[in-house]
Amino acid sequence: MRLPDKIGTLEESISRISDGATVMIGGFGVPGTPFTLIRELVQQGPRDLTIIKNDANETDMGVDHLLVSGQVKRLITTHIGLNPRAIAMMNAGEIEVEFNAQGILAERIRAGGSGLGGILTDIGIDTELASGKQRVEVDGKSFILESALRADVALIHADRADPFGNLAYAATARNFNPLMAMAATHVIAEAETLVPLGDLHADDVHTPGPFVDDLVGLNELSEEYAVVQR
Amino acid sequence: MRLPDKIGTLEESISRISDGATVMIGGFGVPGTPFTLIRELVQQGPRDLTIIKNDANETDMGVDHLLVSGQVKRLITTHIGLNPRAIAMMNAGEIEVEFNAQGILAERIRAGGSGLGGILTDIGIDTELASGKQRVEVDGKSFILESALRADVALIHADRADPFGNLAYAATARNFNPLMAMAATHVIAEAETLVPLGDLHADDVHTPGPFVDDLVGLNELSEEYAVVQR
Amino acid sequence: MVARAAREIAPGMVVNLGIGLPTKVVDHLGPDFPVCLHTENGLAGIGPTCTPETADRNLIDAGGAYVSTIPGSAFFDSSVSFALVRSGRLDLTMLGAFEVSQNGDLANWKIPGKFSPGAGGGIELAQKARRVVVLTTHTDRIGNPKLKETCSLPITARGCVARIFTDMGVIDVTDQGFALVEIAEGISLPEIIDATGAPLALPAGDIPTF
Amino acid sequence: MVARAAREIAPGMVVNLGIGLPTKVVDHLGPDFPVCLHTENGLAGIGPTCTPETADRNLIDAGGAYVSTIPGSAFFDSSVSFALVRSGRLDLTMLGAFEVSQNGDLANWKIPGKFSPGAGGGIELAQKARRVVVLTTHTDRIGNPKLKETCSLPITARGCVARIFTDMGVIDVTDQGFALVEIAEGISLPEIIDATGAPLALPAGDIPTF
Repeated sequence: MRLPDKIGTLEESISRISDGATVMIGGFGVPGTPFTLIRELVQQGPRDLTIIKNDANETDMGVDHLLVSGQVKRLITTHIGLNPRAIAMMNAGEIEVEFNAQGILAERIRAGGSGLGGILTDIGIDTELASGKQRVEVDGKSFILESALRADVALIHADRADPFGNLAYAATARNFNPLMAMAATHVIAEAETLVPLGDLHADDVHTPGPFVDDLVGLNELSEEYAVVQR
Repeated sequence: MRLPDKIGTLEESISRISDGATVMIGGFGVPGTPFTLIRELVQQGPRDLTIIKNDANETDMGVDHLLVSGQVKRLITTHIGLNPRAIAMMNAGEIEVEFNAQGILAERIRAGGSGLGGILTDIGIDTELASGKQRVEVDGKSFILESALRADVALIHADRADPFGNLAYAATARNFNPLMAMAATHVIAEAETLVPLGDLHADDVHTPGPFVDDLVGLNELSEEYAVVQR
Repeated sequence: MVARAAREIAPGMVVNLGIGLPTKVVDHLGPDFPVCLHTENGLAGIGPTCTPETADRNLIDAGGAYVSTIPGSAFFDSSVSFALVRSGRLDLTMLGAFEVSQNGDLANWKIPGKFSPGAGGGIELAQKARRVVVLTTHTDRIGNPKLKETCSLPITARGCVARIFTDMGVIDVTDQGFALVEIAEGISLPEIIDATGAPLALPAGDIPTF
Repeated sequence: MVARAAREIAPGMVVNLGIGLPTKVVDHLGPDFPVCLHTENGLAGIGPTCTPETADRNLIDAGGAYVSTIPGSAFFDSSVSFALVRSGRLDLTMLGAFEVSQNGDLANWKIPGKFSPGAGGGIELAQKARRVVVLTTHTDRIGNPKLKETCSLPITARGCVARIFTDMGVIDVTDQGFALVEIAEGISLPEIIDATGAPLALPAGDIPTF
């Protein structure tokens, strides 16, 4: 026995995303955002996408390219304060935006990735984020039912990966990546470094290979990955 | 700034467990079972305990000592087939046993450790494990509401730990440990090796220090930790 | 039967082999066969079974057998392990059975009054693996059929079983009930029909043997 | 005010300092002070802020500032990060505010029609930290009180605020409403009462200054 190989090409991997697809995209700000996969998604141009991402990146970065190209119909997110274009498009009704409390977005994705039907929480129960959501009583206490989120495709950025798709993330670039890597029908990961099978210690794998479908090695990192100069 | 130190003594740590307490115990079979903490719990002798553990270990090991000493009132578990005493005591009504599907026990503990009110699942919906549990409809599909589990104290076995309580587990000794380490009011971890702050790489920590209250280093490993000869 | 069951594993699959069977089925896969074996206590990429001398005290499978890793193995906690199962990433599981009904219900976790150690991870494997096959003797110790019209024992999961490998044959569970696919060498058609507790559809033409 | 707020941090605490404030509050803690700073994008044990030259492109806090680690820091994913917050492991958070009501309601995430970037992790911090203190100017830019009888803006969480640090004073939220604890040097009692949009209980005896 040996473990299967999942190394593919950028073009072919992204070609699985069709019009109307729901796409999860890892990252919190720059760290962990799969800029190369996003660029290819802009290149191939499928439309009416529902994007699930913590934030909308910043002007001229990542998700912003998808907004410019008009490929986004709906954005499920937690905070878009660093992208004026996203806010303007939301206010103009050019995109639908659904806001979640950040940890609840994480839990909804994790629930989807864990085959759960949903989770119960009291987070945001005093806010408009709770409006319209089903309530469930447990032991006399009222909770909001938050549905599980799954996607057709997840785009993941890893620091290191082996050919089976075991992934390791660096520092705060982990964020939503391991959760999204569990929650999509098809999971595509870009990795800064591809290492041979066995180079990632079995105790130190962050996303186990069985969750990953396609793996793309990055030959070089574009400017978008660099430290942001403010 | 430096990170706080949590190294304590075995006696004092376990003395926090009083009669009637709910205690989570890590481990799946031998790997990950905190045998030293359990021995001290037998030594100190609090009674009417509710024990939450994947299994009941085997004769003369771990949880079995708590059964012999009559300290267990209730056992929340997934499978006790390797401990004839646990089965006999259950059948004789000397302990209450609540069975869970294994992954659902894991999720209920994780839900408790994540501050959720519960989770929705269809696991076991055709079985008696579902009987008496609240049903919740989501988009026309019926789910079982599984409540979150928390404990007064969690007993954790780690391979390595630093003084702040960052923990790393070895191989399949991980199992329920990182979940239980999130889900108790007071978390006590025994570690085979105590390493200086900074020796565990920040990317490779399995349980972050903020979850851990007391840390006990193991000077030597008793026979219980060894490979089981069958 | 084990050798025949091993052919159920296609290249690239993620497979959980249930308690006891892994080593035997695995022996029939070549050293270069691409497959990932999963065990629910937290490992993807199970390697060969160990002797007491080579065993790592921290490295067991869900049945308690000491196993090893291979290049690319990964450890994870129990929640991730079952997330993998429930979210559809487990392509195949091979389970034992007390009874299988003709609509694919599986009973393998409890015999009221006799055997009730708890279900462990069995319910999730049966309910959520993308394909569930059963390996079992065709009849119980006293000769009663294990393949039945309906299960008399408590159910593990309904309608989950796709195929059954027994010492007498390979039987699919179809919308019309049990259908014989192959028959074991040395077993006659009347014998297997007689040992099956529900109607058994026969294939058109010759019945392959194994 | 920041120096005074820093004294709110007790040895051994796990603290989340909200966006912007960390570096300033942290400057008032000694190098040997035992505390764990948490940032919700996945780090416990924040170290000193970096310059563009020393920055690690993968290592930011939730406000996007490039930070560093210290011995014993740990990274984790977003679900674990908020599990820590929601399960009661966050001892203290210091947040900004648009408005605080006399029963401790906090409004700091949305101004309808003007400012609606989403709440990020703010709701969970406000609702679930064991102690929530607010750092804010006492009034808004045009002099209107931020401490009010009731909030007019959308609420982040109800009854969550325990204490408020402003440029004018330290105010506790009690069962009877706002209570002055300390007053800033150079501020008179009439001034702070006038700048507060709800009754302000005064301590018995002298009012400490800071």
